[in-house]
Amino acid sequence: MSTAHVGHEAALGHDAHGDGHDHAAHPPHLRHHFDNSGQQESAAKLGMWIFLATELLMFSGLFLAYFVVRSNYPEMVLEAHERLDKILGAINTVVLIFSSLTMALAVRASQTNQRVQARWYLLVTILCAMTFMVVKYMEYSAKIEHGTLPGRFYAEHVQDLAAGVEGTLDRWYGGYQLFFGIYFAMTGLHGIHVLVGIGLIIWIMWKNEKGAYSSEYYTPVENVGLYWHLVDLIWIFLFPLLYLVK
Amino acid sequence: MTGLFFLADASGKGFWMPPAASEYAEHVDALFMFILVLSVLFFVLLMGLTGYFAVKYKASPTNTRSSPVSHNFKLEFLWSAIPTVLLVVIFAWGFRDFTSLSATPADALELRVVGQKWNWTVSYPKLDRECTSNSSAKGENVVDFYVPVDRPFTVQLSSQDVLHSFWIPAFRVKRDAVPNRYTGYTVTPTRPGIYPVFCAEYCGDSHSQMRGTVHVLTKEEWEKDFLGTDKCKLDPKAPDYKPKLFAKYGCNTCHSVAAGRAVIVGPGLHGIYGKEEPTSAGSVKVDDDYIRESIEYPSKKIVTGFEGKNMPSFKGRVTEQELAALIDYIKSLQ
Amino acid sequence: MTTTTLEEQIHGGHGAHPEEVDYLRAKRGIWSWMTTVDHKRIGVMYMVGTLLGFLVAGVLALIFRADLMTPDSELGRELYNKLFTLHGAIMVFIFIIPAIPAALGNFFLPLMLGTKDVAFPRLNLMSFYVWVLGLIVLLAAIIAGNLDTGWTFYTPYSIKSNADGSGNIAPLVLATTGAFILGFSSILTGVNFIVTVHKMRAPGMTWNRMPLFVWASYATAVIQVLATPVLAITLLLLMLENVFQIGIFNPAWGGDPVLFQHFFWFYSHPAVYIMILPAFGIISETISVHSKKHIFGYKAIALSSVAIAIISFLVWGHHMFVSGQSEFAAALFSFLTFAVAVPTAIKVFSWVATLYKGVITWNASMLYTLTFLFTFTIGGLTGIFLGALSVDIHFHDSYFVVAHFHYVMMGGTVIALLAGIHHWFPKMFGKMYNEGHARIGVILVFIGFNMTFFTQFMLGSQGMPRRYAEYDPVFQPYHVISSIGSFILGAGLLWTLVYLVMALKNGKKAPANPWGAASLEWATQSPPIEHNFHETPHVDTDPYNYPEIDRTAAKAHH
Amino acid sequence: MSADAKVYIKGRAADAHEAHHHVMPISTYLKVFGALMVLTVLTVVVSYLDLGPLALGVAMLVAVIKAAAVIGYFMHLKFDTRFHTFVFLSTLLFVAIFFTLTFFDLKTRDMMNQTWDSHAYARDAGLDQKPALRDTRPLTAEEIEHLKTHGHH
Repeated sequence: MSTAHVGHEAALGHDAHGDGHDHAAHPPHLRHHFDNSGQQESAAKLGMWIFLATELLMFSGLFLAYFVVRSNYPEMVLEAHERLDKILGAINTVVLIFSSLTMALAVRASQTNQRVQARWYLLVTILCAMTFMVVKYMEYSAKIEHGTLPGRFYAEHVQDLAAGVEGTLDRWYGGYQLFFGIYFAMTGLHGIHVLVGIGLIIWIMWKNEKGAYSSEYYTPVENVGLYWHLVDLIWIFLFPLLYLVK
Repeated sequence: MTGLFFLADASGKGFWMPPAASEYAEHVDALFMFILVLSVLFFVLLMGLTGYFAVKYKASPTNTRSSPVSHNFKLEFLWSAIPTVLLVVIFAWGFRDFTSLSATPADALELRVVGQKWNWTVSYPKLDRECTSNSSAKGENVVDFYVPVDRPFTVQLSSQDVLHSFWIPAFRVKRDAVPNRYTGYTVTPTRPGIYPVFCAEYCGDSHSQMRGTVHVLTKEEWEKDFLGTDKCKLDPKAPDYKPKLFAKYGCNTCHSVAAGRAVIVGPGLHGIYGKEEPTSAGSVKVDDDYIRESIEYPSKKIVTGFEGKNMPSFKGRVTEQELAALIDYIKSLQ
Repeated sequence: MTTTTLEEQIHGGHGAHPEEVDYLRAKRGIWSWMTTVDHKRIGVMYMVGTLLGFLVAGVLALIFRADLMTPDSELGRELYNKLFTLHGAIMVFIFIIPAIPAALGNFFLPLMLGTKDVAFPRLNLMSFYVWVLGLIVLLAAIIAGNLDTGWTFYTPYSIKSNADGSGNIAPLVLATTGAFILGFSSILTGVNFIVTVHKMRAPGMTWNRMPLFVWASYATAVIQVLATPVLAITLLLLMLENVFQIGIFNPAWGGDPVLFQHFFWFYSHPAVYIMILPAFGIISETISVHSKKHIFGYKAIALSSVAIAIISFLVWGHHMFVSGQSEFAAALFSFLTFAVAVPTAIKVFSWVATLYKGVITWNASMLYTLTFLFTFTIGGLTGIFLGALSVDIHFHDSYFVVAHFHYVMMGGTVIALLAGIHHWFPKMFGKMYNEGHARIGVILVFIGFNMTFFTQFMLGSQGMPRRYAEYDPVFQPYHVISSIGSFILGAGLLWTLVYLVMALKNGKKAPANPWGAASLEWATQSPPIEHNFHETPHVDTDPYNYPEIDRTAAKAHH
Repeated sequence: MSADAKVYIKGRAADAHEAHHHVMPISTYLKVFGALMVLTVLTVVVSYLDLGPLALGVAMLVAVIKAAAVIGYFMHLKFDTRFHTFVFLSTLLFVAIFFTLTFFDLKTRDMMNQTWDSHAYARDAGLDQKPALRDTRPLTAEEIEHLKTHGHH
């Protein structure tokens, strides 16, 4: 086990836990401390599911914070989320679910030994993920410009044409900084997970190009797939709670 | 068994706890004694067995074979069921006494206690009294307040900045003071005397200096020494009412009033009325409105150079009449 | 490839192999240690690291224990607040959570399961480096200045940024990042252990033939995996509170500090079971081995570990009885707290029953185990006072609580760690320590510990609040006794370090199985070879069948 | 236990390739994707109707169905060893514990006080306008007026 592996994985942060891709005795991917590839694969899969459990629990803290703020200040949350762009949110949801589909097809392709097909599916997944981030960037820049930001950065310009009033809300008078604190925490943390996902998929694509994966050995592709589906899963709950719910 | 009697008697004389000075304290001591006796029984039983087995079955030329017994369902069932039953009893007893803290009889004396980084203020809303803390020789900020014996009083807690906790060990009562919320309890003192009060929730540098003393007075003392006198009372007509009011809310601990506008924590106030002051929201004329707003929302327009001083808001503590008096006082500092 | 049965391997039957090169000498040089993926070396590195943390935090405790001998504070209140915060943070995040699982757990889990290594060896090394990174970031927070919030970081005091954005938030943000990273190391260890226990047991080792230390480590790993992520999000939200003032926990902007306490204790109560469950595992091993008697109630102890792991997630509200939490929720948490006390009681009774009719050798490990029974029982019983609602109102945030959790954490986890170190020292380093020296250590630690912390029960019940730099002179006699006790305890622990390091250099060569134990880690040489076993061991009995057990009467009982 | 069985999984001898690879036809993936798209459109449309308190329930229901689809088919949980489903569901159990006990506290705060209602007390003492609570509710008419005259940028 050369040191390159250690540094390489540490740099990636939490990598896919199927780390069985070095070159011990026959078959090439089997690590020395496992008796056979069946045991190694099921170990890697279980490790990944447990890691997904920790991700779920981490995001559950954010969802609880959202529900607490919502139960303490219901009208404020309902009014504040009018300022979110439903259309951009919907587009992002479609893009992310589509990338989830292409990721699943990529795993299927590498399961059935079709390395070229896997490459294209992975490429489409990465492109969708990047579109997601671009749309997110557009949303965030719109918010920065309107001043609907968390905490003391909140200074929203109000133009209520009906009441013929104009002025700046800040957190002393009727500001919605609490909601946007939660909004940026949730979507920000989710965005970081999307970026890490993009990094992982690029790593998988690179390994796939070097011919590491086949129907004999595709655990890393499957584990990165599981991670990506979890990221999509969290967005499936984030989107209605933040953007839609009246 | 003599050990148990010793334990029971000792706690009476305050070996374990300060002598009980409230009804609630008597209930707590009773449950405490019940758990203590059970714990000592279990502990002596367990340690006796452990010591006895360790000595009796010590490895030796004669003792080289160990028993094959590795489980005994009846024993294991017993030593699970008995503790469970005892624990449920302890829970029920504890819960019953705990609820008495929340039951407020109609004739209860109302006390409003406000915690602030590092002193307590105890006020009697119905009697228009407010006891403020004064610092002792050792630098402790001690608030002396007075309650009649054998009459329930309700403590209504709130905090101006961080978490504090109003703990009276002699009454065995404690509750956190949480900013922007009202928490509290009701307790009935049963023994006249003077008992210490501590802040029990860590609140920063001088957490250990945030003290108080509760004076439990007999019926006559309460009528004569408290209601009769003007303890903790501020007489608006007295000539030095305004400076006393200024001190009552602790303004003097941060703002100087003498000429030269020395800076203690916040800006000096001598001669500022009518002047233009540079603030975080542009330059502002110091008029009645600005003084009122700075008392209620200190962080809105902070005089430049005093950011981060974190003056607490007095919104809701200073009455309208007191606000007017404070404004006149600052106006008079020429 | 014939698999010799456990019996033959233990007693050096014909299958015994000549001494191969052990894991310590298999590779040479610092670089081989820094890039090792051998679970044994990672365990040793963790042990050295965590014990260093213990030493530093212990010295801090002695410093402010000395200051507390007088009612006024010579250190000054601000420095005292910083010292007790560091003592708490280093002890909890750096020492006691990784100590047993990552040091002894990493070393002995694969050995006890009869496998070559943990499921993800490189992830194991990564968890060590994540721990080191977290340590460095926490040290940076200490250097950055006024971290005086206590290890609990209660808001709004831990929100150091003021309304206008000024305020020194660097120490707080660094400390929370450090704890965040250390939590990550804990998650990686947890994931590794769960997968190892599920997927890599030796042939024939069913769940009921696993040693109880493995059961305890499995339950600990489950808690680590399920609780630590919530700590991660709590610390992240606290960071956002300080940097952007989002206001969720800050009452000035509509937040709720009690909500922060819910978030914090949802992790921190299961965390105290992360600390104590591995200690239970060690005690189950040592008490059975050194009394040469099958552990009493194997199934009860194993299942109670898992039961504790689950129920520990239901009880966190008992830290908040006086915090302004709803009284009905307090009642529910108090009831559930008593539910979690029952499995712990079952364990203690089973251990005492194990001593019955045993062949007990009074070596250092057994003496520490008996000390554990003494101190942990006091810790457990005083927990009942704190679980009862009415009594806790008086005891909360007083020295009674300080005494309780030191009796459980130090009297429990640290004494069990010492019992484990003395039990497995020959296997880990291949050297025997001097039993006479060890006995002095046990006596010093026992006297020092009880003197220090038993007086604090009375301090607390008399009305001495926690975290007080200066106190009423009426409490001084208790504090003087407690401080003297802490110096004796410090001396005892230092002495233990000295004679163990001496034994490393010139201790006698340790045999494969000095205590005549029956679990798999003793079936290989001391210290073990890099791949642990010459051939995969085959298990056909549970790990508590000692030759001393009187089989003749056995038929009648089974 | 045959002596020469080299391979053991969880203490039982097993053949070399224990884990069989489950492969779904592409059509299943596309059907699941279609269902997800329909549900997404549905939840967006429903959000425009004014359902009041029901809105949260409906949105959550749709989200759970979508999540089940992703987990079951895309993540293969339906065809995977049952232990992985157990891990996933027990995680949800602990998330539920965290939510329910915290909300139990939030919803029953200050309920035990028999006669003393802290909110009533606060109201007649004129203290109910706590700075924080007042901040986060929408603007009143006179505040808008104040903004117009003093509108500060």
